[in-house]
Amino acid sequence: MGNFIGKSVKRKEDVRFLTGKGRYTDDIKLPGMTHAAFVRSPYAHAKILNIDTSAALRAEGVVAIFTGSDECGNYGVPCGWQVNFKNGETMREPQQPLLAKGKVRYVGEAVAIVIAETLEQARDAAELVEVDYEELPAVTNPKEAMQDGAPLVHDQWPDNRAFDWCIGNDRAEVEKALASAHHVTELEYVNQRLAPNAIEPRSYIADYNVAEDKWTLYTSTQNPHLIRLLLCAFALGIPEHKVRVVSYDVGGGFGSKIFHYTQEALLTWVTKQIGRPVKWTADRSEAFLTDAHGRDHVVKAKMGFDKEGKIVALLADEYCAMGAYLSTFAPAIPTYLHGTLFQGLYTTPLIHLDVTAPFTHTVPVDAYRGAGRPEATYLLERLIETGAKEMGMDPADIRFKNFIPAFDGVNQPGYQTQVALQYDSGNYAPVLKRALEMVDYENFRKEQAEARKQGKLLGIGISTYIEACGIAPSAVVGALGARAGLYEVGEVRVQPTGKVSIYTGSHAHGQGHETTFAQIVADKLGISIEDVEIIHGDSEQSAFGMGTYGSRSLAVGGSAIVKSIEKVLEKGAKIAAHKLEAAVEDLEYADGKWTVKGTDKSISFGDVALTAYVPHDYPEGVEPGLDFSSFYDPVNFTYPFGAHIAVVEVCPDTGKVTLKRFVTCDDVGNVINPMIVDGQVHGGVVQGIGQALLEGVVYDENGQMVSGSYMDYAMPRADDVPMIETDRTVTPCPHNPLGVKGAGEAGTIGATPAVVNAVVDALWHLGVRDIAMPLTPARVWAAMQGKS
Amino acid sequence: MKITGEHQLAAPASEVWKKILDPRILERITPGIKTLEEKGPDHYKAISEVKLGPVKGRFEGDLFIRDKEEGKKCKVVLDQKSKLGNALAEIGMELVPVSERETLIKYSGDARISGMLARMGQRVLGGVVKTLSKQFFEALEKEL
Amino acid sequence: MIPAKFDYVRAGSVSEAIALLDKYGDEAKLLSGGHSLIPAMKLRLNRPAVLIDIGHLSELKSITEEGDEVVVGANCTHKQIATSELIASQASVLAEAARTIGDVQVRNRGTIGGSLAHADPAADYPAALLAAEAQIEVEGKNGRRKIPAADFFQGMYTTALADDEVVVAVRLPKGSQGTYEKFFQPASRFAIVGVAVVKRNGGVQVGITGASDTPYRATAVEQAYAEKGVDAAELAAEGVDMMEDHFADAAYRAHLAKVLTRKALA
Amino acid sequence: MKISLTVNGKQYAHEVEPRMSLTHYLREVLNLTGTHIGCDTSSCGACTVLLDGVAVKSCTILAVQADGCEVTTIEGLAQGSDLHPIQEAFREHHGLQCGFCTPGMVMTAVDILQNNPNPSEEEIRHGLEGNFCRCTGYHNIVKSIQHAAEKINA
Repeated sequence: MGNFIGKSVKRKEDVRFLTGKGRYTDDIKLPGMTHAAFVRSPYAHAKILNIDTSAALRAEGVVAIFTGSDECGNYGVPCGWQVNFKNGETMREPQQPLLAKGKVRYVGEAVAIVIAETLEQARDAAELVEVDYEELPAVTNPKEAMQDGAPLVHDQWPDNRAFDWCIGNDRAEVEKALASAHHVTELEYVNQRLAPNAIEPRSYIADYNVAEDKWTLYTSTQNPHLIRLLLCAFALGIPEHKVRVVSYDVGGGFGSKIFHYTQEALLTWVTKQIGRPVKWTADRSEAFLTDAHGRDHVVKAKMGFDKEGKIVALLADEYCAMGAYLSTFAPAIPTYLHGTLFQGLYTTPLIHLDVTAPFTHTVPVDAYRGAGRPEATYLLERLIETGAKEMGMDPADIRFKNFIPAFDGVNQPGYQTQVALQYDSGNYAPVLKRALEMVDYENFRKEQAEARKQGKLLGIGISTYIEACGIAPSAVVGALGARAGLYEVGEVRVQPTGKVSIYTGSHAHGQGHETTFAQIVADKLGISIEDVEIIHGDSEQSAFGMGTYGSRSLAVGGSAIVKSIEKVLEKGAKIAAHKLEAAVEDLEYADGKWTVKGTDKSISFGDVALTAYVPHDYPEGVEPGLDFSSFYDPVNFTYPFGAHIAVVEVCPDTGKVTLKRFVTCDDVGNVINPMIVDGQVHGGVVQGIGQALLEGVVYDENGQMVSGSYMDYAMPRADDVPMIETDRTVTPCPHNPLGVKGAGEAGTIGATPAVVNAVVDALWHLGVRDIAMPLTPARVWAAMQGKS
Repeated sequence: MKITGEHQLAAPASEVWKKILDPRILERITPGIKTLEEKGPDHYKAISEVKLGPVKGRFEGDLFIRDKEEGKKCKVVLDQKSKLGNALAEIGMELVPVSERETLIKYSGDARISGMLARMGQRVLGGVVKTLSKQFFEALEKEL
Repeated sequence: MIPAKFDYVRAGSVSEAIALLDKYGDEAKLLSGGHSLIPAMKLRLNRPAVLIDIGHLSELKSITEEGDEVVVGANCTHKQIATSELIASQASVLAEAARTIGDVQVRNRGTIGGSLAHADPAADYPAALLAAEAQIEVEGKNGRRKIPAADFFQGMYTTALADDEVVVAVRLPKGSQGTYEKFFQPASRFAIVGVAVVKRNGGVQVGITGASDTPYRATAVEQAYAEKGVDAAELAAEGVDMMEDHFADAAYRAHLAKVLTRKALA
Repeated sequence: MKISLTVNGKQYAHEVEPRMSLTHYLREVLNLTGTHIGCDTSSCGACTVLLDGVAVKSCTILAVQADGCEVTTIEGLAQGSDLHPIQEAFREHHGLQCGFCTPGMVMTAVDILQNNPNPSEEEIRHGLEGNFCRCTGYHNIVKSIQHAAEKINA
């Protein structure tokens, strides 16, 4: 209707960030605020024999010290998702204690918290806490954790298994199909553990107000309401209406700030004990040790083809690490957000995945950008690419051969996969066609052959992907094991002057909601974008909300706002009809006013709003005010898809990979702000490239993390990547009012296998078939020497 | 971390044996060791100060000599704690006479470090051990 | 991250710094740019009781010619060295190395004196100084002395600098024109291997950093060069124990030493 | 220890502990919270400010070292409500998402363009080697700096 949807409107939030006026949690100072420092385990696994805090308590400025033997040691943070064993038993769920009690189970686990007047004093005193440990053997690799005799993470579970799980068709049937397939491609690899590394480290301030008996928790979270619920109802058992959770500006999340962390609950407990506010902000070193990690799957997978290259069966066995405890979403990641994507874009008739999820002596593993879906895409795209090459087929052709035919979800039904989901709408061939065109695939092979003659190693790698996002339809995720529904709330408060305040339960930490949501509202109401304010991140302002993750904000949060706007317009029409002395049916709404059809009689949105709040001349039976809240619970996930192509050059002397080009054609449904969507894709792609080439958490044989700083954990820098060439097709989502699908994770999901496929392509003629991620120069060079 | 290596010394095995099992000498030649205080047979309280470029830390703990075979082999166990992290090294030493006046020391063992030291120091640990063992043998040579 | 407590003293001159070093002994550390020391102190890997700041001493900030030498003051920043015309024309191998250190901000602040005293085994300057046959000039209680680069670097983080000595300058023979080939460790930006080559009087001088616990002169390469030319690069790792980490094992480091040496010789 | 310095054109004098970093001084004492801390190892660049006109990592500089110096932070870049051309270009070309690395990126960009008014894409990327961004993939940051250069030179 209006002028904003589909336009690259500049972001409303930028000026405050560009002038240093953002309000991140660590920027907040409260009167009387104390500072916390943690005493952390130097061991991956040890008995705590004794903790002596006496010297620390005497240190300058110390307010209090707590350990696991204090009351807080009885509390723990919950897991939000339940997965059952194949035999129906409930998953094993250890309490994740606020402070370790009796035992530590990963390096960096907190054993004591020191509160002092200043941060310096807290740090100094923390060093004086003496802890006696008895070190025990540790296991950090998920496959090794399942071997007989592996050190136990929780003594009560003698095989380290948190759960096992499977999805898809009958295993025997899949195995049979593989046995009779024309060709079977098999890969064994590790989808390595990653540290999310939002550049803002996690930060919390808890403030208990004695007079009101109320808590405020300022937290760098992606979902303040969810944190409040988990904190109050599950972690501490305190009344929810007495707790306000605030999350203003957050410096990136990528999943790592979804979860309810022990420090949030612990600080909330501490502030009441000491009667003063208390702040803790992680150092980067602490972030490496305590932020939930991503990925960490050990995989064995087979894909069977017929002689035309059609996939006939897919079978995978995976060991997926959980870490020492179950983080908020952890069990869902290698299961419902992973196995359900094994159909990919292909018509594979038989699919089976077996997952074993062990505890390991590491920080918990949970959602990291893409969460389970990048791992699924990596598996599919490495297999199909390898299969094509082994059979001498073109990697692009084999994908076209296997694509699910187009369906729009309206005239044709959604596509029912072998792995529980029903896709909403899809048209897969055009994205790959477009990406191939952009990269000039036809000519590339000639260029590659020519380059090889000159001793240069060029490679091209394709990846196509689908993801399930817009998390999520409550009924579906409930059936899948979520312990809460995942709708979203959108409230539209029209002020008497016609200005509009929008309260959303989703949360922005880089995604630009203040702009995109305002575009939708301004567009639908036909008003100026300056007249719309988006408010998020405060549990006392928005009624409720589920936050932002799983590319859900626009599809679910945006749709909730649209629902409320519809209600505003419906009620506004009644008021307008009264003022214009016309019937509601005779009115039309455009450009911010109601007009009696065929006349020039009209009333503006602002005048209607004023009337609603000053109802002297008002329709009978209509309540004053113009304020609506809606809960939107989608009927299905949304299913964006796309094709990514990487072009690489491998240095024949050193094995160093240079990314020459990266091309994407994504389909995220309708687009509200192309500039922002492109930005999401750029960032996602580079994180995906990071996994392929640079990133990886490394533990030594004793469970010590040896990649725990930016000196040893490599991430992409500006000079590691080229410009990202993006394009789009549009296949609207048929089941939400905006027709949008979500774009936050797409880049990360598509990029990783494209890069690895490209490197392997460059070296295929040398006999290289696979290289372990990250593809460091040393590993690539070793592979070139036949040592991979 | 595995530690292995060998070093040839211009002294008979018996002399080398005597020197490296003399706590006063061991205290003097082991890089970083400040004091070795006898707590029991082949058991010492060790206080060391490691000073290596960016890292400087005081360590305290035990040093044990185990599995002694007079003049031939022994195992040194060093268990040290500090604010930077803890270190546990078990290193077997074997003296192989090369000639009457030359002895080859072969050593091999394992070192475990934890805490900040492990996280920040792992990348250089191999080099550190090399530098420290170089210093140890240079000091030992001076004693011979 | 917050360092442990310390006292801070600004030295008014090099001699004052030496007197202060003498006074505080082992408890003191010199501070110049601080880009090696402060991170270690923030992690509390080091906790000197006193920092003696010499960073502002202008007497150590100049780049000059003295006879056959280019003299680079210890307080010169990496950026100053990377952009000095004198160094570009008389000791380019040093500028080549300086250009690759850290990043823009680090080069704006970090100093050559600080870097040398710190002696990170993967630092870039040592390769260039070895190849240039430079001397490191230090001053202590007993006056000044010049230490040849080959004697200065003694091990990992270990130098010939005595506890009471200050690095005051680096002296490079004029004509130290050369190249520095570096293979970056992608996280720290230090060298996995860095090779500096200076060609002089028909011969070559090769310095290698990052590969081993101590930067070294690849003498085998230098000796074979006359006969074998660039193929002498094959000897770049000869007799040297290579370091290992999760970015590069020993075999790969040895390989890189050869590849980069070949490139630098060409 | 007593220090006095100029920050964004204003004179300040404070008693500080020698171990206080310049970042903490700016954030905690002067309440200039636009300068951020993202790491412990001088790697991420979120804390970049101009010290006597050149970009430095303020987390690796002690406040006492800055005694007598002139500091410019992100808060001092705009002239009143007029954004600096680099800030303007970042807004125009979507060079930021979560905004956390942004102040450091912008201050580094100032240094890059000071030294090289017409940098190539490669030179810009190289100039940003000391700054991490986890959101943008650098694409639009590079574009922003390219456009800022054009604007400044125009």
